[in-house]
Amino acid sequence: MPEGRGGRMTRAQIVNAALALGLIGFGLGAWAMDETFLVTLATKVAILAIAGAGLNLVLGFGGLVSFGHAAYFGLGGYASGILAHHALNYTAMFEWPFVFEGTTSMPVIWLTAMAVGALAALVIGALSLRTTGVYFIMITLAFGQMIFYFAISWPAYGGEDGLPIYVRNGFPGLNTLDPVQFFGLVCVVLFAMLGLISMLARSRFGLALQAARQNRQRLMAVGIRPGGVLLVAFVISGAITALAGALYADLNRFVSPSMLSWHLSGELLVFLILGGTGRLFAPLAGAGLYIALEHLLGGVSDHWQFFFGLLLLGVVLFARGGVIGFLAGGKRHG
Amino acid sequence: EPVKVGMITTLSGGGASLGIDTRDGFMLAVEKAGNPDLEVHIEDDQRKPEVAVQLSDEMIQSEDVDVLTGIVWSNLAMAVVPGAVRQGKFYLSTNAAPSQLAGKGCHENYFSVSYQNDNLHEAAGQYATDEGFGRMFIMAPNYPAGQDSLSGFKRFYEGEVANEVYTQLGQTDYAAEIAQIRDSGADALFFFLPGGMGISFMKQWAEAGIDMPVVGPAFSFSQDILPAIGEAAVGVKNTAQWSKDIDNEANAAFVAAFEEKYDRLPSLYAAQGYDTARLLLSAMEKADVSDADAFREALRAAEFDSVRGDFAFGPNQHPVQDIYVREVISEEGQLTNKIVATAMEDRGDAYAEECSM
Amino acid sequence: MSALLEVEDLNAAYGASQALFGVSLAVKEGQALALMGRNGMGKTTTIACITRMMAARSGRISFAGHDLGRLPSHKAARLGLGLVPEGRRAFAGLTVRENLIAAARRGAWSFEKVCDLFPRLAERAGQRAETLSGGEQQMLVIGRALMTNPKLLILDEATEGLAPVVRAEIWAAIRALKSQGQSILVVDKSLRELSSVADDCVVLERGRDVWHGPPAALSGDLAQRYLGV
Amino acid sequence: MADPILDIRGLSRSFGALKATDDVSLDLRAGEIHALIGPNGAGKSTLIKQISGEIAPDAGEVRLRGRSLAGVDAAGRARLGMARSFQVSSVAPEFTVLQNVVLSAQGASGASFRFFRPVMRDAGLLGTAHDCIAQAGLSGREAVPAAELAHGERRKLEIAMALALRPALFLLDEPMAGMGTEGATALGDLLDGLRHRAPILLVEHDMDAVFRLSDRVSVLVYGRVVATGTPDEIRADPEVQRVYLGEEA
Amino acid sequence: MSTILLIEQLLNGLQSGLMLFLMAAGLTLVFGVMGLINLAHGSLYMVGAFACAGVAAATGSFWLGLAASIAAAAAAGAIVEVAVIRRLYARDHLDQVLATFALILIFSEGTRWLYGSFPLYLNVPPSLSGSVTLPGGIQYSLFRLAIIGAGLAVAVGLFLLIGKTRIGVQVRAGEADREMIAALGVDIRRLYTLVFALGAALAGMAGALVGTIQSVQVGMGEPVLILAFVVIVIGGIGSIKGALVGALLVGLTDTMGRVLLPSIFGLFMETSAATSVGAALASMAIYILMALVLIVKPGGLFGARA
Ligand SMILES: Nc1ncnc2c1ncn2[C@@H]1O[C@H](COP(=O)(O)OP(=O)(O)OP(=O)(O)O)[C@@H](O)[C@H]1O
Ligand SMILES: Nc1ncnc2c1ncn2[C@@H]1O[C@H](COP(=O)(O)OP(=O)(O)OP(=O)(O)O)[C@@H](O)[C@H]1O
Ligand SMILES: CC(C)C[C@H](N)C(=O)O
Ligand SMILES: [Mg+2]
Ligand SMILES: [Mg+2]
Repeated sequence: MPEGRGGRMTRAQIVNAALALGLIGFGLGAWAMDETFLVTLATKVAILAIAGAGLNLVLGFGGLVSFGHAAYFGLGGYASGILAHHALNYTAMFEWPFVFEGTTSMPVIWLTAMAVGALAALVIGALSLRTTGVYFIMITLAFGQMIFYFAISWPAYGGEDGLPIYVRNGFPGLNTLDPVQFFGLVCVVLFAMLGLISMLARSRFGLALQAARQNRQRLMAVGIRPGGVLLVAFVISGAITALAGALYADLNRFVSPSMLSWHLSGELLVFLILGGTGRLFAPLAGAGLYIALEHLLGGVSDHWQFFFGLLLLGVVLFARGGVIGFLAGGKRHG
Repeated sequence: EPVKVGMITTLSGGGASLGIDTRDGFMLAVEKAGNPDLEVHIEDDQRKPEVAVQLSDEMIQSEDVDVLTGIVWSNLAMAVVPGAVRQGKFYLSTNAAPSQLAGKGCHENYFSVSYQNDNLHEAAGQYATDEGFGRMFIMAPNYPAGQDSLSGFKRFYEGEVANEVYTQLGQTDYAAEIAQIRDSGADALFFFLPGGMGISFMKQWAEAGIDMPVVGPAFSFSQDILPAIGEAAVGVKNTAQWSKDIDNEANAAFVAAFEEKYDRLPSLYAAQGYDTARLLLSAMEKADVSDADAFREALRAAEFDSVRGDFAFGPNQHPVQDIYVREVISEEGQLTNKIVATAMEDRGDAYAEECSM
Repeated sequence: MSALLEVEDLNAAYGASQALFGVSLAVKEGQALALMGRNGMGKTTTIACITRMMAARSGRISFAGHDLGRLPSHKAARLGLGLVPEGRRAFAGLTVRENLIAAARRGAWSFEKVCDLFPRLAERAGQRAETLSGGEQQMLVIGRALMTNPKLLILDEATEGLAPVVRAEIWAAIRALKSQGQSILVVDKSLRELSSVADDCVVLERGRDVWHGPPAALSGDLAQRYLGV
Repeated sequence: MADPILDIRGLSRSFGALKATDDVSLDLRAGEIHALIGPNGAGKSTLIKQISGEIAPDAGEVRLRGRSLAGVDAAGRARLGMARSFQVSSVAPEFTVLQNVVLSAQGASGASFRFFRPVMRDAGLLGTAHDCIAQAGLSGREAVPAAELAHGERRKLEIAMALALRPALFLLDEPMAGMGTEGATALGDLLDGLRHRAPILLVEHDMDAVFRLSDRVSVLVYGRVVATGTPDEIRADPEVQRVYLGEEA
Repeated sequence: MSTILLIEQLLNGLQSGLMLFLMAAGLTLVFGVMGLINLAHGSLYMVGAFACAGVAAATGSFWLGLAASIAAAAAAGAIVEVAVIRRLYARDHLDQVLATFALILIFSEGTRWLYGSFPLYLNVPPSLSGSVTLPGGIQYSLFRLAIIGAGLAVAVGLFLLIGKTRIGVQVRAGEADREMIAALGVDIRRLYTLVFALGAALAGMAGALVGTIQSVQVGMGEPVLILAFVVIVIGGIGSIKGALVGALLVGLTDTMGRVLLPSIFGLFMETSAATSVGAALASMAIYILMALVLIVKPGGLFGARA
C-alpha cells in the first residue's frame, strides 16, 4: 500500500494492531469464560476475514470489483466437503490412475482447495478481464451464478441440500474439534494471509497492481501489461478465498450451495466497504463489525434487520472510508 | 430435572410464515401444559444453513440444551441434525424429514414427528391412481426435495406420466409451463411448489382457465398461504397427514385454542409443532432427560394424544400414520381444507429398511 | 461604474493545506481582468471559489449585486457566470451539439452563432466530444460557456493546446466579445496576448494577490519576478 | 547518414468517413528533435497513438531501429524504448509523485512480477526516480499525491515519468501545454539536452519552442504531411502560414 | 412441439422480457445515466407491489392500486434520493453498493413489520382477466398482452425522453461531469431527484403488474433485481435501446431454454435425468448468455463505453 505521510501510518497501524489483538483477545477471553459459542463466532469472523482478504487483494488494491467471489469460497468449501465425504464414507473419489478415497487432513485439503480456487480464478479471470467497470462486476456475477446453479442441480454431492461433514477434519498435532484450537489455527492462517497481502502490496507487483486500478493506460505506457498483473492477482485472490471456504466448511461441518450464492459475494463486498476499501485490515474490521451487530441485534428484536440497515447506512454516510478510515483517518486507497 | 429445548426455525425472510406457525403451535402446547420444567429457547435461522449450524452450536455449547427442534427446511436439517445427534442431543423434527436421515443416516436420537418428506407425494400418487387419472403431468422445482417429490409420486402412481417438468427453484413466472400443460392433454396435474412458488403458480393457473384437476401435497395449500392464492385454490385436492377437521378431541381442542390465542386458523406446520411439543411433554412425564436411554424409550412409545388421531413411530423413528386427501373449500368467507378421502393408511416410508438401528 | 464581480479577502484550502490567503480582486462591467501567476499559485482555485465549485474558508464574493456566499454553484451560474474550465471538461459521451445545448440559456448566443465563430464545430456537430481533437474540444467548451449567455465569461487557460491560427482567432473572438461589452475574467500564460485584451491584471503568488495594475505596467523586472518571463 | 531510429511508412487510420491520418511517412534520426505541427484535429495525436501502439493503423507500418513493430502492443513498445507523454495528463492520481516515477522506472526494468521485496526501498529504482524528478523540476514535491498537483506540475510529472523509462526515443504530445512561460523555457532546455540521449518526436503548438528547439519540422494537415523541412523553411512556407501559423510567422 | 405452442411460448418470452424491461429501464437510467449502482431498485419494485395490493384491497379497484403503486414508488424513490443517494454521487461505486444494500434491509424488514410475513394477493382486474383468442387460434392471457403493450409504450417514451429532449441531454451531461454541468447553471440535484423518482415509478409499476399475476411478498424484488442487472449489462449500460433488446433476449432465452432444453436432452437421455439436467442448464442459460455477450462485446450490445 502507498506509504502514508507522517503520523498517519502509525495511527493506521495502531488501529490494525487493536483489531488483531481484539480478535485474539475476544476469542481467548470467551474461551476462558467457557463461552464456547463466542469462540466459534470469533472463528467465523476470522474465516470471513480471510475470504475478504482474498477479495481485498483484487478489489482494494487492483480495483477489480468481483461480485462472484462466493464462487471461490464455495469451491474451497466443496473441495473440503467432497474430500471429507469420500474419506468418511470410504468411497472412492476416483479410481484412475490410482484409487483415491479422499482425505480428512487439513493441509492436504487446504492445498487442494487453493489449487481449485486458483484454477477457477484463472479461467474466470482470463475471460472476465476483457471487460472493465460494471461489466466486470456483472460477468463475475454471471460465472458465480453458473457455478451456483450447477451445484444446486448436481445431485451427487447433495445438490441444494448440501453435504454434511460429520467430523471436523484434522490437523497434525492439533485437536481441531476443540473450538479454541481451531480458532488458533484459523487466526494463524488469517495473519499469515494478511502478512502475505501486505508484502504483495509493497512489492513491485503491488505497485503495478495499484497502478492498474488507477490508470491502465499509463501502466501500458510504462511497459507493464495490466492484464497479466490483474490476472495474477485474481488467481492469488481466488486461492486465498478458497482456503477460507475450506475452513468455513470445517467450521460449520457442512457445505451447501448457499456458500456459492451471490448473497455471499455481496456480503464479502460489504465487509470490505464497511471496513474501509483498500485497507489491509478492512476485511477483519468489516467482518467483525458485521457479525457482532448481527449477533447483538438478533437478540433484541425480530426486526433486527431494519435497525441493522439503519446502522450500516449511518456508517456509509457518516464514516467515510469505512471503519478504519474513520478511526485511522488519512487517505483512502480506493 | 428441567428439559432445555432449543428451537431453530425460520422467522424472517421468505418462508417465515412456516417457522412462525411451527413456533406458535409448539408454544401453544407448552403454555397449555404449564410444565415449569420445560424451557424453550427460540432462534431465527433466516433460512440459511450456516446460520442454523451456528445456532445449534450456540445452543449445544453455550446453553447446553437437551433437545433441538423446529427446523423447517431439509437442507438446514441436513446441516444441523447429524452433528447434533452425534453430540448426544435429541432432535425432534417438526417438519423437514429428508430421506437421508430416514434411511442410511438414521440415528437413535433423531425422531421425525411430521412425516418422511416423500409421504405426502406418495399419497398424491396413490390418490391419482385411485381416482383413475390415466395420464398425469407432474412438476416440481429442480432441487433434491423436488426430485424426491416426483419419485415419491411415481412410486405409487400407476398411470402414464404425460410429462415431467422441473422448474427453477424460486421461479415465479409459470407461463411457459402452463402452456406446456395445456398442450399436453393430460388428465390431471400434480405439482409440488412450496411457498411463494405455489402461490404464483396457482394464480396464473386460474388465469389460464384450463379445466384440469389439480393434485398436490399440502405444502402449497396449507392454511398459511391459502388466502394469498385466493379463490383459485378452491376445489384443489391436496394430501396431508393432518387437517383441521380430523375428528378427535385433541384436534378440536388444538384448533380452538390456536384460533383463540392467535386469531387465525392453524396450518399443517402449527399442528406439527403442537404434536412435537406434546410428544416431548409425554416423554418428560415418563423419564428424566439425563437418562438418555430411558428418555429415548419414552419418546419412542409416543404416548400422547396426537391431533392426527393414531400416532406411532416406525423402526426408523418416523411416523406410521394415515394420510388424507383434502379439498380446498371456502368456509364462512375463509379458505380452508376439508378431508375428502384417505389416500393411505398406516403408511410408514420407503427408507425404513435401509436404516440399521 | 460599479464592479460586476468583487472578491474580498478570500481564503480557501484543500483539506489541511491552505491555497488562498486573502485574495481580493474586482471585475468591472464591460472590462477584462487578467489573473496571472506561475503554476500552482492559486488561479484555478480562485476561480473555483467564484463559481462556487469550491467552498471558501472566508471572504466575500459578490456578483451583480448578489452575495454568492452561500449559493450552490448552479444558482451562481444562473446569475450570469460562464465558465470555460481548465482542462476542457467537455461532456465526453455527448455529441458536440448536445454539449452546446445542454446548459444553454436564452440570449444573443445561439448554436448558429457559435458555429459561425468556430466553423469546425458545425462540421463535427454529431460527433461525440470524447473523440474530438484537443483543440476542437477547447472550442467546444468556449462555445458551451457562450451559449449560457453569461454576464461574466471566465476563461481558465482557454487557449491551451490550440494551433496558433486558432489561438489567434480565439483571442480575436475574446477581443470582439469584449468590444461588444462582455465582461471577462481570463487566466492565461501568454502575457502578450493578455495585454491585448486585459484592462487590469492581478498577479497571484503562493495564494496571495501580490500585484494589481494595468498590463502595460507589468513588464521587465516585474514580469520576470512574478511570471518568470 | 545513419539509419533512422524510428521509421514510419504510410500510416493511415480512419474513423468512419474521417481519415485521421492518411498515408503518413516520416522518420526520427538519432540526436534530433523532430517537431510535428498542424492544425487542431489534423491527426497528430492519432499518429502518436499509432506509433506508441495504442491504436492500430489501417495500413502502414512503424519500424524501430529497422525492426517492424507490427503485432507489438503498447506495453511491448514501451519496453522496446518508446516513452510517451499524453496530451491530457495521464498519471496514477493516488500515487505520490515519487511512486509514479518509480512505477515508470520499474516498467523500464522489465521486472514487475516480483512479489517479495518492498519496491519503495529499492535503491536502484529510487535513485533513477529522484534523478528524473529533479530534471523535470519537481524536486520537493516527491511526497505529494498526483491528484493534488496543480495542472502545470502534473505536466512536469509526465516528463519525469518519460525520463525514467530511459527510452530510446520520446514521443511527446504537447508537453508544454499548461506549463507557463517559465516552465516551458525550462522544459525546452531540458529537451535540448535530452535529444542527444534519445531523439524526440515533439507535437507542440508552442511555436517559440518548436522553432527554437527542433532540427526538423513536419506539418500535418487533414491527416497528410504537407511539408517537412528545417524550422526556417517551414516558417517561410506560405501554405503553412495560411493553414497553421497565421500572423505568428 | 406444435406451432401454436411455440408461438405461445414466444409470446411468453416476449412478455417476460418486457416485464424485465420496466425494471431494467429504471435501473439503466439511474445506473447508466446517473452513474449510481442502486441495489435498492428491487425494493422500489416491492414498494409498488405492496402499495398496489394495499390500495386495491382497500378500494377494490385494481386501477387505483396501479396508480398508487406508481405514486408510492416514485415518492419512496424521491425520498431515498434526497435523504441518502444524493450524498453518494461523488463517492465511488462501492459506497453506493453498501448504502443501497442497507436500504434493502430497511425496506424489506420495514415492509415485513407493516404487512407481516404472509404474502398478499392481488386479482387481475375483470376488464383484463381471462384470455383472448389470437389469430391462428392461440389462447393468450389478456393481462399478459396488456403488459406487452405497456412495456412497448414505456420503451418508446423513455427513448424519446432520454435521446431527444434537453432534460435527457442534461442528465447525461451530469453523468459525464456533474460538477461542470452545475457550474453551467443546471440544477442537477433536482434533475437527478426527478430521474430517480421516474426510475422508481417504473419499478413500482412493474412490481404492481408482476404482483398481480404472481404474488406480493417481502423480498420479491431481489431475484428481479439481479435479472435486471443482467439485462442492462447485456444491452449496454445507459442505453434504453440496449435495455429493451437485452430484456427481450433474456426473456426469450429464459422461457425457450426452460421449454426446449429438457426436450433436447430427452433425445438422448432417460426422461427423468434429461428433464433435471435440462432444467439445470436452463437456469444457467441467461448467465451463459451474459458471459458470452460480454466476452465477445465487453461493453454490452449497445454500450457507449466499455
Ligand atoms: N484537488 C486539490 N487537492 C489538494 N491541493 C490542490 C488541489 N488542487 C490544487 N491544489 C494545490 O493548490 C495550489 C494552487 O493550485 P491551482 O490549481 O489553483 O493553481 P494554478 O495557479 O491554477 O496553477 P496552474 O497554472 O498550474 O493551473 C497548488 O499548490 C496545488 O498543488
Ligand atoms: N476515436 C475517434 N473516433 C472518431 N473520430 C476521432 C477519434 N479520435 C480522433 N478522431 C478525430 O480525428 C481527428 C484527429 O484527431 P487528433 O486527436 O489526432 O488531432 P490532433 O492533431 O492531435 O489535434 P490537437 O492539436 O487539437 O490535439 C479529429 O478530427 C478527431 O475528431
Ligand atoms: C415445507 C416443505 C416444502 C419443506 C420441504 N420439506 C423441504 O425440505 O425443503
Ligand atoms: Mg490552473
Ligand atoms: Mg492532439
